[in-house]
Amino acid sequence: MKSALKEIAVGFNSLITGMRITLGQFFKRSVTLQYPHESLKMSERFRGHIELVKDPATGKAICYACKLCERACPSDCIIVEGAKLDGAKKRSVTTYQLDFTKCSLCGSCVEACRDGAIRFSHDYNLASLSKEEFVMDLFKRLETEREEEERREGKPASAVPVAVKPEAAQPAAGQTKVEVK
Amino acid sequence: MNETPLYDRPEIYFAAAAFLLAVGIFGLIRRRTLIGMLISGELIFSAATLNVMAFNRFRAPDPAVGQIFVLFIMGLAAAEVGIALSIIIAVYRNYRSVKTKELSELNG
Amino acid sequence: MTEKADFLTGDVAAGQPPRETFVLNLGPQHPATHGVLRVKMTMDGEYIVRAEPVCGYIHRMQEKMGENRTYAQFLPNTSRIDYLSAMTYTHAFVGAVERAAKIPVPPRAEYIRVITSELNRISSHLVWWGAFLLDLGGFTPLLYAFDDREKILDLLEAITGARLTYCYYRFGGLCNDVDDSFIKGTREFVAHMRPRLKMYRGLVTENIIFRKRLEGIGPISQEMCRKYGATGPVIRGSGVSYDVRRVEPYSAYPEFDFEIPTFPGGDSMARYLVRMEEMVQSLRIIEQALDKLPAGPVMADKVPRVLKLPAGDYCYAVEAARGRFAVRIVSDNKEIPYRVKLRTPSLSNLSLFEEASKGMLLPDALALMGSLDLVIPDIDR
Amino acid sequence: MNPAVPEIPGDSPLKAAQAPAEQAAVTPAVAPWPNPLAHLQIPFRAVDYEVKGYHLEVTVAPGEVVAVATQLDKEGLALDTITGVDWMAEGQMEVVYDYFHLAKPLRVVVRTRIPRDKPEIDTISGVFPGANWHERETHDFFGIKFLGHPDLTPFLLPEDATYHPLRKDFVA
Amino acid sequence: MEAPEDNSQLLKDCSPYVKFAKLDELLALGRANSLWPLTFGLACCAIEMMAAGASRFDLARFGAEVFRPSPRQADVMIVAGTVNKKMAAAIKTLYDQMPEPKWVIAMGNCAISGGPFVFPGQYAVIEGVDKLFPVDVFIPGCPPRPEALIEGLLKLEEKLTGKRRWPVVKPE
Amino acid sequence: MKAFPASEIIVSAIFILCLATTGLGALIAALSVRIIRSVCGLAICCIGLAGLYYFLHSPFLALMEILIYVGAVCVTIVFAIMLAEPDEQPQPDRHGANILWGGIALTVSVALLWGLWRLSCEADFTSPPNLMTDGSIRAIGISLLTTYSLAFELISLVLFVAILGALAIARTGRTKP
Amino acid sequence: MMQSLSGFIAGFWQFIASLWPEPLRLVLFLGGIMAFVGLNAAYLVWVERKGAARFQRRPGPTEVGYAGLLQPIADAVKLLTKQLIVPAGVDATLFRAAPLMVMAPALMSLAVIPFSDVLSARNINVGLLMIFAFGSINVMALMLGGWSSRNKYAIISAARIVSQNVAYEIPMLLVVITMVMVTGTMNLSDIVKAQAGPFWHWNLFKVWVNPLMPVTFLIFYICMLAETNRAPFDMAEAESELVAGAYTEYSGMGFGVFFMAEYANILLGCSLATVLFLGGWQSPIGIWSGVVWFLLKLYFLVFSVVWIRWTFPRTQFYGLLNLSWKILIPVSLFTLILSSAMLKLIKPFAA
Repeated sequence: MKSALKEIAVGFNSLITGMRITLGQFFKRSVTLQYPHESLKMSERFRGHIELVKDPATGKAICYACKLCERACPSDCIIVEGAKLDGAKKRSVTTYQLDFTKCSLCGSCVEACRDGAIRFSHDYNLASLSKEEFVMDLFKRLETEREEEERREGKPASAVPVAVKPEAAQPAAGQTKVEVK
Repeated sequence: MNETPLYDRPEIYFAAAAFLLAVGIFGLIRRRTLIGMLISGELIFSAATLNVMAFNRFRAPDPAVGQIFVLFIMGLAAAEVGIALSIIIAVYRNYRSVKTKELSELNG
Repeated sequence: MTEKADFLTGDVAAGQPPRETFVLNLGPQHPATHGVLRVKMTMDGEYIVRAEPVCGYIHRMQEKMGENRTYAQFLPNTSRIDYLSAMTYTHAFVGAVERAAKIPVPPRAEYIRVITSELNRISSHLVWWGAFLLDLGGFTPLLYAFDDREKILDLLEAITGARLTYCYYRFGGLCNDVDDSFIKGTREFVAHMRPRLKMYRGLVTENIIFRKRLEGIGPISQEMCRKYGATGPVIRGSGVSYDVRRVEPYSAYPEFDFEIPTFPGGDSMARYLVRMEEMVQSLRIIEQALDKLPAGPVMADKVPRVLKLPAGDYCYAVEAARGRFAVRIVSDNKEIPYRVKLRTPSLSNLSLFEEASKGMLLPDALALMGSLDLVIPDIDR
Repeated sequence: MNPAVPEIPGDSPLKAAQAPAEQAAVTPAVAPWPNPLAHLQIPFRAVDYEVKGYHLEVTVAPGEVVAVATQLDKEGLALDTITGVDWMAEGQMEVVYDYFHLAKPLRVVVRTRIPRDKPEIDTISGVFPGANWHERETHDFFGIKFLGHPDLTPFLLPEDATYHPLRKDFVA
Repeated sequence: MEAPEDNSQLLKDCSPYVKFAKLDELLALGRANSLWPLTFGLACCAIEMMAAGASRFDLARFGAEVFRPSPRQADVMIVAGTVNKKMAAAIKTLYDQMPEPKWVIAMGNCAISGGPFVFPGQYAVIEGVDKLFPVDVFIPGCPPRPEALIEGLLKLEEKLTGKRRWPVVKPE
Repeated sequence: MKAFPASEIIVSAIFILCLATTGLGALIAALSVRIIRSVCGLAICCIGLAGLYYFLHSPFLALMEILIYVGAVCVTIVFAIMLAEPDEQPQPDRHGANILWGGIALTVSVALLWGLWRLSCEADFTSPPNLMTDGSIRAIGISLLTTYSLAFELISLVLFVAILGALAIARTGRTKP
Repeated sequence: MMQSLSGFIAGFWQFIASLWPEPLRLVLFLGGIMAFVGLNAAYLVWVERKGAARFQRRPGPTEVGYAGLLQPIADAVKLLTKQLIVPAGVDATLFRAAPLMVMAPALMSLAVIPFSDVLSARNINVGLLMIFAFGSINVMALMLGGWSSRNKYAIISAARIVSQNVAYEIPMLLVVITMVMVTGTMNLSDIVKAQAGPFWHWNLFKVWVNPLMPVTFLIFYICMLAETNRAPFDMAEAESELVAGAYTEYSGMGFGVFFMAEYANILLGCSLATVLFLGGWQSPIGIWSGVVWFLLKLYFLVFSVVWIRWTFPRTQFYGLLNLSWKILIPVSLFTLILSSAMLKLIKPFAA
């Protein structure tokens, strides 16, 4: 009897404790990120779908279609075509098709690229009514982006700063040393 | 309106009770599952209580006696239902059926 | 606390075969199965006569893909076997390849692996904690757990770029080094998490309703664990202090001081307590690793671009959040493995469910299932 | 009746709660060689753990797996996993049994080879009930028949599956 | 709820004075703002789906936090994860059990096209749930961030009501 | 019901509704093929009866009727149906037998009705004053604890024994898996 | 202010009552009750969602109308236009009737709740009994809904509902009998009137009548939670065990009505608790009593119900039955006997 009473008391007390805790949380500020009204800045290393990097000098893609990324991709979602344009020293990319719906965002392609010609975009909130939208030609995307920028600013795209240094997404070879006490 | 209103006429209640009784008897005979018979039995009980209440109201307008009787009948009915259903479930457990036709072991 | 259902069952003639049974198909879509497990339950009222898990509803050919892809290409798959503790799973695969190819891993990389693995273990346990409470009908703890988990995810996302499927380890090290903000953030997280765990204790662990639902429910004996190969918190909740980090030490774990929490009860409560205590221990490990974190590179110098493992078979086991995860690679000295076998803890842990759940009430069995902490793709692969 | 609120993580009762027998079972990191299975009649071969990831291995005849399993069971080992490897070129199937010890750093690999065109082997699910699912899965993937297994219906594959995807000659 | 403008010429004339809220649009508004998802997680994406419902991202703001475990009460099925052939029949049944009007969101690359689990000679994975039933919104990613799921819901609302009530977030 | 023009009609209409409910419920209870509907019929019948009781100046009993019959008896029966599922198959048409038995039932009840009718007609009855909410509950309570205390105790004993008996009977044969 | 307001309402009502005879007043009040229940049920859902969100540190519905205030309307619109699926093989009549049968008793019962001195649809002598009588129909309806769904989860759930309701009806009735003894009437208005005066005159604090009065209130509260199938006793809709319990097969408005009925029942339960224990419309300081106080107390109780739901896990089913049979029934019996003894002792002094 006594132990039963004690159990009831302890149990009741535990219930009160629980309710006190939730009430405490009730009056705290909410932790919610009001997404469409405010948004996070993605971290530097955030892995969205890949995109081509512009050469700050020419405004064109760095990529010269060596197809290393294509080979590295585990899910066969990259198709790269390149051609040697007239008067150019190197080959340059003409099609860079990414089937993002197959991608596993593993980063093999970015690591395989020796020239830092591709990087992860920060498109973290893609959604669409059709899935064809995600089979994208990154080369065309880059070109239209460049054209638009030129049209908007009325000056060559070379002035547009490239936010991310190619090294940022490089494999561990060139990382910064962190000193720890 | 000098005429006695409908709801103050005992014969209406008696007729209703008789109707309930008729339906109850018919059901009791025609139903072929134990639960169905039980329900019909409840109808007969109801007929009885309605009669008692009507008599209480019109014949002996004592506020208590008839009502207490009905209360007792209800109590009995509840007890009866409890017992009957437990028996039915026990029967079902043993025979996998509550149909009277199939429960004919004692028929020999 | 072994008296259960005494009101309902009372004096029951035991041993007779049940006669009134019906089959209840739990799943593949059912809130309690955390995904797509199907349990074919033969029930007698609310008592379970036989509960037979039916798996394969999310079989994703992981092992077949292992035979189709190079080692580097298979690496991202490992994060998707048990997506809740992706780090440890990648660790096992990377470890197996490193063991076979004799790639030395720099100590800093090993330390960071330990830190990230333990962070991942905490986040996994947090999800389990929340989902388990959800199974028991408490919704709020789930959101508190996710709240804390978001903090871990933010840390891990900053260094790996992904929230769930990290793919952070590489053969010979890591793909990125961590920076100061990560170290600072992790320290803050450890400081934040300790009082939170205390709060969880007040909110849930001591709660009488919760205790009544777990104490004495679903006992699993040591012997049963051994016979079924159950590992992780399940076996530790039965009083066996088996932990791969101790028994087959790997990575930098031997250098840390931590306890293997065991509880002898074998019931759901014991498994619950083991996991709660494991979070505390993980915090300890993280703190030590942060203190001792050496400088240096995080990638081995000479990692061949094209990996070919010498012929033979290689194993590597890690302690994932759910128990022992082992990778077995059979190589025939080609770029592509000949066979990759993934020994997942959830499969073994679930396999004892059929025996352990016999005669239990449905809600108790679901509490037992929740306490096993299943991740279905981990079973189906 | 357990009235109050003991055994909360983080409190001292944790240590008291540990069974003393298991306390001793926590072993140091170094393997307690010599081989605890040395007295077995089966010739186990020690291998370098650092290279292979296991300590002992043995290749037995297909008929001996149950005996080995029984012996290992007596020694207190647990079944890790069962799997197959399809050596198509040699016309053989290899069945691999992994065991681990609950307290000692001891992993044992038992292999056996069976002909590929008649892949049949005795089940060990009588010894280790946990082998049930592993064997079912192996049957799924390789079509290896485990004789005496209670229920070899497809486990991971659809109920009506007749193919064995991890065979090297499998085409979808 | 403001009344949407009408296009027909007659109505346009009096539109400055009278606002016509057509029943259909009211219904669409109601439906779009009360999308109850089915509690149905398959794999990795399901965890992100839970995260989207949790405090940090809070689907509740759009009235979509009422995860119903029974398909009968759900409006939108979020297919979060890989669908394989064994599951396909079950998921089809679930879809059929949902009352009209119903919508489907394919969350994650697996649900859209089989994702990383598609390779030549694969035997288990359905290459996109749109092969099983019509899909309204696709959310790519592996797994997508919770924001992407919210974005997907907003897209669905946009599809229903024909206009977007929320700002468009440009990722930076 | 104060001076309200149509009050008499409205009240009569409600009364007829109660009568109809009772009759309909009884018919459903006795005639429907599915046993679950019979129970519903019984419940409906009881609700109608409760209305009749109300007209018989006993709101207390009316509510007790609902409480006991709908809340206890019908629920128990439905519960029993769940445990032992006795759906009757539609029987082959046996119209003749139905008419026969229906006739017998009708005869019996008509005879009874006639008897009651005579009984009530022979005695002169006075319409008592309208006491809708009289102190009948108090009166019932007092009578129960004084005049009828023995019966009250007996009925409680009967109920108690019935519960015990029901438990004992229903438990036999119950097996634990 | 409050006094004048309630005075105004009272005057208004007297005016109306003098103009309109009884039956029309009744009809009017029933309409009012329906509107009250409808509005409350809709916005209690909103309160629940907002409250849950606050307990979990998130904002809850915000985007649909100001602070999500249009959310219930959106839900209602959606549910109303949703396809009503009657699964094959179910008893369609019963399947359709069950939601209505759940809703109707709650509406009827609210008719006898005195919101204030004059604000009560029907002030009958056996009001308390009426609430319980109609409350019992509720069980029947839920059970029929579960049974007619022809779904195993629903049937298990229906069985649970019955055991649960039967188990908790007993302590609840015992507690109510205690209260009837203390106040000496089954008329809800009179019960409130018996608690006139400052808050220590409320039944909850009448410890000189029964030292265990707070415990009695607690028992009543627990039983109320259990009878309304609310967490932690929500066996009817044990989501993680029985999918959606008795409602599993209901779609569209069928489900919506169940949903509303749940809140209507909470409203009824909390109103009853207010009337029986918290002095109904009586103000805690003895003056300015009025409908406002009733609503304040009512919504405080409703909030506590929400609070409990979002704090605790679900109880185990046999734990729930054990709680009733082993703890609540003995204790409530004890309080019944205790208060009758105390009343016998006190009466001579009081008189």
